[in-house]
Amino acid sequence: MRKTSIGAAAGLAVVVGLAGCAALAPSPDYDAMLAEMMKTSFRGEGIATVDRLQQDASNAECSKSVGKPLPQARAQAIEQANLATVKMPSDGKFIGDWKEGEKLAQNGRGMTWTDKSSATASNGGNCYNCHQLSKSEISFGTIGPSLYNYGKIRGVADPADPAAKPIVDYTWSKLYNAKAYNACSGMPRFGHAGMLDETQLKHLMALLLDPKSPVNQ
Amino acid sequence: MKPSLIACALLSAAMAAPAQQKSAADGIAEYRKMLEDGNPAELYEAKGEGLWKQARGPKNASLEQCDLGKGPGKVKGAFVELPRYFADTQRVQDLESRLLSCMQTLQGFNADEIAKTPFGKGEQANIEALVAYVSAESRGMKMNLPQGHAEEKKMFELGKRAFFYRAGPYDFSCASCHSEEGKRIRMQDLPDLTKNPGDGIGYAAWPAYRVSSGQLWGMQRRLNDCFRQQRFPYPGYASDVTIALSAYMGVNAKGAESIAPALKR
Amino acid sequence: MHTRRDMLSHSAKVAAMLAAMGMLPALAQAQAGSWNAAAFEAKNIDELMKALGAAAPAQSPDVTVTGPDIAENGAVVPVGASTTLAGVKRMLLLVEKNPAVLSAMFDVTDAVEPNFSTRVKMGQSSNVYAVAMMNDGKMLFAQKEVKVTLGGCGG
Amino acid sequence: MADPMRIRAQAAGDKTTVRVLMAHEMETGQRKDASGKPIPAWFIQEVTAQHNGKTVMTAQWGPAVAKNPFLQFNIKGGKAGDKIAVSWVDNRGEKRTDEATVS
Repeated sequence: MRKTSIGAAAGLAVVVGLAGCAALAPSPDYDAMLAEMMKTSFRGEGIATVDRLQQDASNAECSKSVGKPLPQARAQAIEQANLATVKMPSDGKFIGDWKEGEKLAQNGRGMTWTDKSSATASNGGNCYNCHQLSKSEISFGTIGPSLYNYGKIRGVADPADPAAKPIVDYTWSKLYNAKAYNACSGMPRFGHAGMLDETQLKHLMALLLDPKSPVNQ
Repeated sequence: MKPSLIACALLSAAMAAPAQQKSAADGIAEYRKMLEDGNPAELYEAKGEGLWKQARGPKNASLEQCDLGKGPGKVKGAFVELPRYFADTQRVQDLESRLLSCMQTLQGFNADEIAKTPFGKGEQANIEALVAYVSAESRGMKMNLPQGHAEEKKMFELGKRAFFYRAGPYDFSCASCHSEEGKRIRMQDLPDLTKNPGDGIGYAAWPAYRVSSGQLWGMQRRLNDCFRQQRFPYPGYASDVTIALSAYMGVNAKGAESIAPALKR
Repeated sequence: MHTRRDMLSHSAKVAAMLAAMGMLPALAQAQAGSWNAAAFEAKNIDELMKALGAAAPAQSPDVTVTGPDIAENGAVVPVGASTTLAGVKRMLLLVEKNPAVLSAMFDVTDAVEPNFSTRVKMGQSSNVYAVAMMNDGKMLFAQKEVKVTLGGCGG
Repeated sequence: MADPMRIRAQAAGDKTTVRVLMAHEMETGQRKDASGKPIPAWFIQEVTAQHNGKTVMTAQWGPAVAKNPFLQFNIKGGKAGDKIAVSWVDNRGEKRTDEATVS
């Protein structure tokens, strides 16, 4: 989706351009100026290459709304497109090791121009930057909701129980591609963007859903 | 037997436990208060004032004739009106890009070379001191960026769009962290930069001495590290996107009292 | 129990010996005349007391250590050592879990109060001690725990 | 040549509070640079304070004192106009002395 969506973004720009024509006084074409400014202002450094500035359709549309909510129909279309990218685990197993998940949640590294490698093994989950998880970690962010007791609140006593299946599927999809449920979510699309691999996602699943995980204590 | 220090330590640690009920936020606030008195930024202010008045560069001239927007040599109050449009360069400039212009025209330095120099090295280290000095000369004054010139309005509009520009492997924009009140990353409070976040908060608190790196950071370096954490490519020093963002944040902060150079974690 | 202490004592002696011969790298660098290299290389409080030729310290309500409960950044932690007692020779600031336990040592004269504040680096959460070295050789201390939190973004 | 210190000395009641900021890296010797080479230790080892020319305090510091060090202490007595001088020597033998007037 990331690669094919550039055309979609261009299509969107055309629509916006036409809407602009309806206005009485022609306002400056800020979008074109912005594109030029972004191009001339940045350069590649290490693994952070300039192609990172390219937006897919979701990012382009959420950027252009400059903080205002999207019309419901547009939001739903973006969510559907993102949901379609979600790949469930190849072996059908969702739950890894919560201890590894906790390490990933603590780790905020990866993908900056000072990081050496963009391999998934070099990346953390960044979870505590934005979310509360286990009670013992007092240094947590609040950009996202608290995930303390995530599985417990949702009544997950055994993630393998078929009754837990909807929550398990939802949680996996949310981690894989957060825009599947909230078009302009601030959360990275860890699976879709290739930031975390299947095994790492399973560890985060365990942190959230394993009844033994400190998140559910 | 001599009394064991370790045993005493354990005992008193156990006795001290209830004190830890105090919230983490209270603890951090207490820590910041303790650091208020004696901000190492003062060291940079003093150095910067010396550099401003010292004849330097190929032309062996001082910066005392530099026009920061309020006329040649007028430093007081200049900082809280930047970025602004400058007729001589036909560009909207922030403090750092304006200093580059003055260093080139008055002192004969090569501005492009300085822009390419890594932060904290060579003339970049001198610019850190200069921004500490110039911003300190507006301490206590209110942010009041001009928006009368068409180019100033344009930079605000472009800055706004750049602020909300999501991209990169994490889909982050400036707005991901800085468009809502009362949020934080880990323990760090995040100012809402889409409006005036209050006196001495956000745009009105930079340049600042960064405790974590032990360095004085101007807005250029602040933005550079934001883009790094945003997982973006590298923004050029004094590039248009950095100036546009400053224009956007600075206009939004209108009326906020500047405490720069401040002290940051 | 004693083995570890003896070993430490032994290594302190070795360090002192090397120091005397000018063979420790940090010592070779020591430029200031009376800088006590052995004290600043002590890994723990036992080693430090030996390097200072002092007895083991005892906790005292008359000594105060100041510092935050939580430090937002371990690179700069404001700490202070003071005492209400008269007859103080030196005030020391110690961070138990730092690679070297001694941070700073202040010689007290009749012209200053035994009350000093500075800022130290802390690699991790640790107990911080203020120690008063009295003219009669007694060592009195106060201690408090300072938690060091992680910075934002982790990068 | 090291950058100047900032010294503030204020007399109040029966004492003078002295606050000093020093410009110094205070490198621990335990860090490595980008290429993995250890950065050599470089830190202030001795600090001396004088009140009207008379030494009132000496201190020994290790590398654990934070970068751009801060120091606060109280001199007994003292009045506006008195001179406070602070000196430091680091492990490379570099020195710096600055003076301030009590306010």
